[in-house]
Amino acid sequence: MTYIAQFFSMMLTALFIENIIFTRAVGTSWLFYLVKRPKEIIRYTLVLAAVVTLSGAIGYPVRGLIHDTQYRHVLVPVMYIGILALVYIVVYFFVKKVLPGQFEHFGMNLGVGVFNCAALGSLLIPAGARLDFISTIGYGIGMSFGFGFAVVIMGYGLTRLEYCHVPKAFRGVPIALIYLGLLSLAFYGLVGHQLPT
Amino acid sequence: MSEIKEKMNISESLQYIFFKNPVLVLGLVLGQLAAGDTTLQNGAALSVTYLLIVVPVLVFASVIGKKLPGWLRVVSYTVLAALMLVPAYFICGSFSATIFDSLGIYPALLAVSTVPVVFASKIAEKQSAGEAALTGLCIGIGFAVTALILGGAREFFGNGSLWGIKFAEAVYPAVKLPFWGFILLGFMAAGVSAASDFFRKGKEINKNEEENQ
Amino acid sequence: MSFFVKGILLEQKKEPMLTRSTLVMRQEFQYFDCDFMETPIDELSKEQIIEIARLAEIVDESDGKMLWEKLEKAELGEKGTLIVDAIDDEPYISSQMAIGIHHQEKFALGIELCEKVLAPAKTYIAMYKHIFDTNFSIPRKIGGYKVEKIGGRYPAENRAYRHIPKGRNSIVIGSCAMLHLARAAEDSRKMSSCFLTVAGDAVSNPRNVEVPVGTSVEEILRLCGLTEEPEVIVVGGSMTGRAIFEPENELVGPTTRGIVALSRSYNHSTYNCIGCGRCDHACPKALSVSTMRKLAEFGKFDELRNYDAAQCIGCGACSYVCPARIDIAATIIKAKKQMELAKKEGTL
Amino acid sequence: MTEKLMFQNAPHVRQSESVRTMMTDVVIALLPIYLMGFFYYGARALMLGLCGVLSCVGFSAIGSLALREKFSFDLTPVITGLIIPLLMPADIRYFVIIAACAVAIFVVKVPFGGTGNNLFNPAAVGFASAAICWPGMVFSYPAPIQSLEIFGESATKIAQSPAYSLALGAVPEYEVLDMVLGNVPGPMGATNIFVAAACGIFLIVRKAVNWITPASFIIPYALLSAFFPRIEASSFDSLCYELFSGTVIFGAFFMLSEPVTSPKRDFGKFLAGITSAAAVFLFRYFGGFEMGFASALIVMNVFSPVFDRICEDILHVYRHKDSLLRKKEQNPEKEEKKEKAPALKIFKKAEKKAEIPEDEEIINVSLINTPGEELVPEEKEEPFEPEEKAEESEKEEAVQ
Repeated sequence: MTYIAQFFSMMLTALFIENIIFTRAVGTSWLFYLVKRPKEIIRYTLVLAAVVTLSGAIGYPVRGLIHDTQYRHVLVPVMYIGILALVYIVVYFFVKKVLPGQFEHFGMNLGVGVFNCAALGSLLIPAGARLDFISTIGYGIGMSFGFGFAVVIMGYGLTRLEYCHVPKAFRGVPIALIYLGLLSLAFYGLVGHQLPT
Repeated sequence: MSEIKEKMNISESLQYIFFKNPVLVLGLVLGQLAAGDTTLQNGAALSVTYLLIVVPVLVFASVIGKKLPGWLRVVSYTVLAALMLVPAYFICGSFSATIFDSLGIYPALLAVSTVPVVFASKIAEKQSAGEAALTGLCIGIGFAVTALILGGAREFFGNGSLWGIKFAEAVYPAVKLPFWGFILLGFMAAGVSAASDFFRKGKEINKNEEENQ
Repeated sequence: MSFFVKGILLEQKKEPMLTRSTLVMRQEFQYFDCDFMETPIDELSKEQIIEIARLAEIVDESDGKMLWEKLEKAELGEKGTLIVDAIDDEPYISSQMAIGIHHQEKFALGIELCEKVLAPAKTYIAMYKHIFDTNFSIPRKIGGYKVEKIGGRYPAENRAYRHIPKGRNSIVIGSCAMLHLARAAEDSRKMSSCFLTVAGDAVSNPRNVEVPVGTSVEEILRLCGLTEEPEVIVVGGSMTGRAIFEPENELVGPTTRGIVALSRSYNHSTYNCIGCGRCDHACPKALSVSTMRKLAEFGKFDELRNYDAAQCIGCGACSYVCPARIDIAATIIKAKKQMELAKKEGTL
Repeated sequence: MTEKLMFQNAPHVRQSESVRTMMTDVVIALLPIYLMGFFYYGARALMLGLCGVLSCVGFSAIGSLALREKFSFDLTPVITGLIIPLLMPADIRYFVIIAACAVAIFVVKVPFGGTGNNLFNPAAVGFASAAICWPGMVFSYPAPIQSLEIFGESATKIAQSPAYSLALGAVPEYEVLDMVLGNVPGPMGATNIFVAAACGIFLIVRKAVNWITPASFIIPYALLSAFFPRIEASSFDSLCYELFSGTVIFGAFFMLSEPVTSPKRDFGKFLAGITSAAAVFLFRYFGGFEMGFASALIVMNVFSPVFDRICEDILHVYRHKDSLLRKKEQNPEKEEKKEKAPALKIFKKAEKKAEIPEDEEIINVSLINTPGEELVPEEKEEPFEPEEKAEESEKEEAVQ
């Protein structure tokens, strides 16, 4: 029983309080890519969640071995990218064979959908915090849905931005960055201290 | 953007330093800069890692990338980028022993940022190896310029020191936090877009003069 | 009134014009001749009355249509209602009400003739109730016809006629048309004049005026006298009229309700919209006005269609209420015209 | 007669009240709170207010110069400049106020386009950024009833504010009457609840603030704090402590009801009030800092267009009710499929946006130039050719 409670508490913290975008600024370029394609948000968040749980589960035992060596700063990311590559190939052929309808929606974007900072961030941060198995998975899933939540909020904001007289120099990327900065300022108030990256 | 190219007759890839700066104008590698780039050392380490990742991946893409089937292409770029992390790790290690604690996971995220995948598949595959290397170099320099300016500013205002040497007393300690990274990046991006508009208008004016004469 | 729809309360400033008698401009009257000239008025048949209206070319000032066409086409059922439109809900303007108050016998005669043609089950005169600054009360009956006081906020006109029972058809005829019909029937006079109010703080003695159709605005203003140089001259109602530049070649027609000469135009605001939401409150059609203005300003026409811009009646209540003095109604109406243009060209 | 005629848009009579009169009402409502600050903390409170106002107005002047637009003097920077010092302790240093005002103007107002376009409440962002930067200074309060010297360091006993002890779960040791009257260590203006509420009601009477926002925020917040007390006290005590500590009452009347960032419709304001009450309660319950109110407010500003959208959909049904009813009579079963009120999702608008051809002469606010697309003009099919096409291109290469 405590596992499920631990799982959900980790998931909720990762979803709202320690949101991957607002408090750690991980995966923002992928966020900007998705904000302009509102139809694909749910699909890519689910892909993200699936990939993170799969590679988190595979990576957990391997991580246990190497997270005390002297070169852990390099080995852990390389190991996780390797696992991500394996998982990508599995997911690629799984989607191609089992649900071809979805496949042409993805086209080649599946690669970008899997290999992005949000996915790797959701794997590395629990590894850095040395969480046990259940909370690693919970944290990973929470982070992916937190990413979706952040994209939805940014979507609201940026549709509203179209009706402001933004000065010419600030149009486009700059104003979206400032908006994202103000939002993460608000969520920072929730956390209160700088999170260990 | 293409009209900039002939007007200023610089080669296509040189724009990636300023006019199509990967971070400020195209909005590609933002998270790592906003959160990771809090000191000059971090900025230098990130830009070295980034340079070491982008150039080989683009060269690899232009040489071999075209031949591989679609799905293998993306995987190969990312794995190569991951492998390039190892030399970057040793170079950054030479800066200072505690560099990795303050950097955390952000140099590793550079390998997976959208740049290798997007640039490689859209640009490098259509270019020759030399051109791809030049484009990679320019992207790396563009990133490095932004990272160093941001890191230096934040370190100076954050804890009043530059490259670890203390000058003054910390003016605004919160600049080291991620949200201030976003806001400062936003203002820098606005500066770049204003400057490029100003520069392009200048270019257009003397272009019209040439036509009138 | 439903919870959402509010409209606005305006101080009507109708005072000196309403109580003063109508000033008639010197004009020579044209007459028409028809075969049944000598039959007394109360034996005129239905066709004869329509014939009189046609010969006298009477134009109904409430909607600009010819009176005889309206009478001919209108076939009220057994429970039809005839409504005499004397609602002047815009400030300064009281041309229709003045008819009901100063020319009561001819007005009643006109209504009687119309009743003979249409044989409605019920007739009443609609007048706007919320006039606080007049020192006399609106009569309960005019010439035997009940006066129904239309209450509520501006714009009362479109709300009053929206309550016409859908099932049975009913007809709205302007009060000036009634007067012209009475004159045509009595001394077979053609409709050569129209009633309008000359008002505004730049006019020396503002009053209701009867002027021949086609006189220029400058002549009318000289008739009533100007205390100072007006900055703005408005033709039509004070809420829905339009400002004009050359008063000498601006001609007056039967449907112009009034001329307002203002000494000082309201100061053009430099404030941005602060989003206080008062225009959303004031809109009688319950439209989301503040968002529509932004959409119109940024030219996003298909989203404007989603916000039902077509239902805007251009009453100007939102611009009246806006503290930042932004011309909201003008922007939305302009965008509506562009939308219709785009729809015609098929781009939308 | 004709040379002086000017053009003027349709309604030629206008209401006498203007933005300036509304803003002066808010400024007048803020001044008594400064008098209370003066009463408790001496002349330093007034000097802080003056410094806030001058820096805000100066920065907005610089901002409009930078944007090369005419500087229209409306009172919104003055109001931001008045609110920020009220949230800070009375012995704060001056550069903290100037930094907060700089952030409030340069980061929130100027990049978004001036007074009417800011998407966040400038006072809340200014205070939040200063609080995060110098938590030590901003959250340590001097004891009241002492006149601090205007300039220079004030080495006075730094006391704990009731909000801080609530965050730790301890019952604050001040009794409720003191908290209402304000002689309790806390932010300079936000502790005297009685005066703040009185000024708020003055604003409501003057119609500068809609009565729905404060009411729909305070009542649910009181209920929440009564049912989920953070401290072991009777629910009524917990209600009083929660309500009168921190900047809840002051914020409800002055910061939450700021017209620019709150929803436009009454029902939207009602929804915003309730969700803000829940958000503030959650932020104070779980939050790290004491400033739960300011950061919860920034998050809620994101959702005000959503509440407007909900009201718009309800009104859409109300506007088309007769056509909907008529359709329901003619064909009750087919009706649901065909005539559907625009879906609640805000993204319905965003999707439609994509298809409109970007023609030039309408003001074209280009949103974010997406990574990847900017480099190469978007080919018709996927950004990268799907796998099958890759084989054909290889075949073609093989053929050449």
